Amino acid sequence: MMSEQNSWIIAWCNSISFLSEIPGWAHALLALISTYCLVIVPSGALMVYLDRKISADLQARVGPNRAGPAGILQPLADLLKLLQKEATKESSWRQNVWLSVHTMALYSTLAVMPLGSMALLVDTEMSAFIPFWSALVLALGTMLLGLSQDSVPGWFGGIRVAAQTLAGSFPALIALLCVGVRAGNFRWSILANCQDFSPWSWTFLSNPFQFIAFIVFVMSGLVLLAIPPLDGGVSMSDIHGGVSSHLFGRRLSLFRFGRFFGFFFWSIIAVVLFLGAWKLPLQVSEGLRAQEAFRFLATIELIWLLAKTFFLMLFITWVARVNPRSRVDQITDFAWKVLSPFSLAALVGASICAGWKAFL
Amino acid sequence: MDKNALVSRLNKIIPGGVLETRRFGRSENTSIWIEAQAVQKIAMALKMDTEMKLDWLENLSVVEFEKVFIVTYFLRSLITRHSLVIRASAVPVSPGSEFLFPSVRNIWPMGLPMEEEAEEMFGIVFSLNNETQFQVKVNRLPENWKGFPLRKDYVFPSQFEDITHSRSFNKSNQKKSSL
Amino acid sequence: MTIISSEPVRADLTLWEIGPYHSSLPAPMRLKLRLDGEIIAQCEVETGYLHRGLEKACELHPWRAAIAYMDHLDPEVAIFGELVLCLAVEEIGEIIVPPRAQRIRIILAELSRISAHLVFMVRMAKAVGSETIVHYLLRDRERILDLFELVAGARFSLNFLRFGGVSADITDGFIERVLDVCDLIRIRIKEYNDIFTFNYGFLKRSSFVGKIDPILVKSSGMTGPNARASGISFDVRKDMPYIGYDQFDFEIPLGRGEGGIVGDAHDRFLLRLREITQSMELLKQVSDHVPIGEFQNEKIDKEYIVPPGEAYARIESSRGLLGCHVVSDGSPCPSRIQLRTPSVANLLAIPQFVSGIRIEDLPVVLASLDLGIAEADR
Amino acid sequence: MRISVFSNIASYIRSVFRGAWSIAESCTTAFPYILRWGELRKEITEGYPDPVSSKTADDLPPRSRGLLFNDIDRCTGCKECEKICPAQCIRVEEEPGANNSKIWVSVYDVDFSRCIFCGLCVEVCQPASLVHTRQYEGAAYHLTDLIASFGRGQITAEQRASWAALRQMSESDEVTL
Repeated sequence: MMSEQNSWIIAWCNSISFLSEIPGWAHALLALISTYCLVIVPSGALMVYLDRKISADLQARVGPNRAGPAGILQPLADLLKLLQKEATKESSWRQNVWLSVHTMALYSTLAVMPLGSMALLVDTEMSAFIPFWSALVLALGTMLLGLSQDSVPGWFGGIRVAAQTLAGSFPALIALLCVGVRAGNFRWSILANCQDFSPWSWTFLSNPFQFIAFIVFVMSGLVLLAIPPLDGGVSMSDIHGGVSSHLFGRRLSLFRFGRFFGFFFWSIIAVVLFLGAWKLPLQVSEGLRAQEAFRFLATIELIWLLAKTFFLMLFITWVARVNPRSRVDQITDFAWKVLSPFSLAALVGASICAGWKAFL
Repeated sequence: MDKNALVSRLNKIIPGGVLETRRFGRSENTSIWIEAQAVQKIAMALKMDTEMKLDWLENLSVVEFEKVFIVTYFLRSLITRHSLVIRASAVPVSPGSEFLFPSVRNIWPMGLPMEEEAEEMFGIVFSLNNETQFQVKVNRLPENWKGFPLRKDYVFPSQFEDITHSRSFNKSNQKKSSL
Repeated sequence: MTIISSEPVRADLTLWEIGPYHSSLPAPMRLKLRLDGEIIAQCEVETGYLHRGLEKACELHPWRAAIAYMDHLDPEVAIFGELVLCLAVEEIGEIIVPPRAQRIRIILAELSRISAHLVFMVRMAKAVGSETIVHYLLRDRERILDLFELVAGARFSLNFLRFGGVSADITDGFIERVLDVCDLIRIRIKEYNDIFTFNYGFLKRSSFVGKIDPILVKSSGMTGPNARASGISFDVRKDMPYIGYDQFDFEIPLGRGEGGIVGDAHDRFLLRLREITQSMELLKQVSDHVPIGEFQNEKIDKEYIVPPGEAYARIESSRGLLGCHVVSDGSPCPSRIQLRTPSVANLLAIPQFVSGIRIEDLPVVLASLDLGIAEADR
Repeated sequence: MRISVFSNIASYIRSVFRGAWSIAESCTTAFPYILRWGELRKEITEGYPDPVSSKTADDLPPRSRGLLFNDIDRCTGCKECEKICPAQCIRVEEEPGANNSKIWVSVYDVDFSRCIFCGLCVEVCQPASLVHTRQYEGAAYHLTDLIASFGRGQITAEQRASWAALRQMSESDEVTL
């Protein structure tokens, strides 16, 4: 399964002499670890910094400016601060269960994350559905965390997160079907290959129904994972943070990282499905592939993909900073009564379009 | 607005309730001094009065003046825009002790917080049915605070070490339910 | 003050105690909620956590120091506390305040009202989780605080009014700066409206939420913007004019129920927004009529002793009717200063109208009441 | 409170678009702040303390009330400030000085941890020795650091005796004159 697709790590390994002889499972493990350490964590740090700096600009303030030049080391300072905090109370077994579920959800998604044509570890017919499983497990972990606390805010937070996740997953799945109808498959490579570098060839502009599907997919992802601006489940002020109200230090940083990771992978998937994936202009990727410059190809594909992802994330952050937070019942109402009908309409329309093209 | 007519009307309903009529301070307002035991009846009469319709207890002020406690009710009508000041005085049985005073919280519900504050600060127990029950609710002061701070003969404690700073919600609630 | 609604307690309800310090509370207070699911079935309010013994402290200090204490009655809007004490003392001593001082007082009071309403909008924005508008509002309130600093030397605790006038004359160009600030805020209000007031999310959060009935307003004695949003037209500035409010032409806005129904949280928000506009209108009128002359009654010097007597003064603070009953026995210190503060009535009304709303709306409802616990507890 | 969107398709579509439009309007209103477009959007919070903000002590308004300073040479030790202070943060101790016109202010402490900067003490100060400076940075690590002492210090018993003698001498001089 991963013989061909993990070629990018083999390409890197071969340049280092003592790594060239290691077996295939070690290659896969190395690929996961390096993805985590070199892509996810730096993206998290960069995104935290950009989020803080741009919302500071938006809100007519200075933003972080003490740690390093222009506050560039602020994410590191945040992390160090959180890590050195003392535990306020003993962790219960319930919290440990949550911790294991949360960690599982975090790392299981890594393998299916599409990070470029060279970096597809798992590329099956059903690849595009696997992140849903991870998102649901992440939400389940969050709910368990809320219920594990012996306090009313925790219970309410857990129940609200569960309600939001249920409400958000239906339109998200339907919106995913719309893309599948266009591409004819749910394999990452095929989903990406039906688009090109030019924005006019991207899925979300191919017809109006795909555009609706894109909007619905992004927003239902926000509902599903409780990401601002639709984060009523975890951040309402009446339960002051809800599930995270009793977390501290390392656990809080893990929880926050889990939330960032959900946001991040959902944005990557949205970019891959709707916003032209990692497609480079002017046959660059074919040319590099012909010259067997796999390392260079993997790098620029990743950078182009991440650039689009960050743009999408910052756009959502901008909307979240300006607009008020909705109540949870309003969010679930929105998901069931607005996103779901629109996603169904988009599916019908996208199917008709696909059928029309087949007849032509 | 004819204050004399009002006083005569009040005298008709509650004979001997009104003691005298005076200017309030240097203002235009009239203040009516009434008998302390007749406060509830006069309050009801003023609220029901067809001409005045004093439906709003704007303020309840307690002043200690030469060891006499003067309770002043600033009344106002939202319908007729009339205003009136009625006052009654009371003297504690022994200095430093609580004493009873008729409450008007069933006539003007907005008087409840003001009466509770006066209870705590002056040791005047506002009661609805004149029952002897010297239980002052503690809300502002610490639970084991001694004395009534706004009285003139109040002496500040020399040391604050034994005074608790925490209050349990349930405890104050129990006191409430006992009343 | 402990307020308990009269309905019997059901055993199957979730008990949740909030406070005294909680992110959804505007100030230290304690709520004991009985929840039916996420709906509040019963609510108890307990306050008293900010009691500082202000009335006693005033009795222990000279008359002039009492003004400094009245600054801290409600630290956000210090001028109203000073003003009500000065009015009461001036009534006792029959002090004539020069017209210039009257106008300066009106200017400061209306500026305070604007700044208090801006802070109210900040609280509202925080309650619904809108972060950006908070910074814009606080930035513009800073302009008003700059004006206070220019005229009084402090930003919050002004200690500027004196019996019989004000402590210092306004500086040159102050009135022009006031008008500049008014123009600036008038431009900004359009921005606030675009970002926040007419935002659909905010409308959904605040309209139809926490409706206060006019009957409840009357029975609890609520005054100020909260009462006016429910349709009770009562404003001390109109009904019992003081410091020359009757010489100016301004309107008292009433709740119209544009977002939802009359008397809901959004109505209270809109009403305060309109009051800001009215205050700026008033400031514009006052600034044309600041006469030249003395700013302090010359008879009132540092050795002034308030004669024996008593008086009761009322003003319209940003939260409602603020009353002050002052008794003097001719000694250097006040004999009694009793305060009637508007937030007490608002607190009294809370348990009677929050039952039936969702707990997610509780922060919005509490913020829309503009509770000043500092002045309620004193 | 609930969005009753299914009651009418048209109103449903209208409310969805109204919501989307208002949110888009909110976002576009705030967007120029990112790029600092226009005069009204240039103003941002000032950095403090590093870099020291554009407002220095000299930029403060003329009446601003900073930390107190007492010029002890002009102070007469009349204790008016101590009497009026609402926070009771001023402590004055004085003794008769070397001659009758001069009073030795041995202790003049201002406890800035209690001071509320109301300015009443400066107002009552007859010789105008007590003034508000423009200094506003008063943070300290210990409470005791916040007590500013302006007094001349306690005098010894010998000094007290010698000054009493001096006073008597000047008194007798006056009598003789």
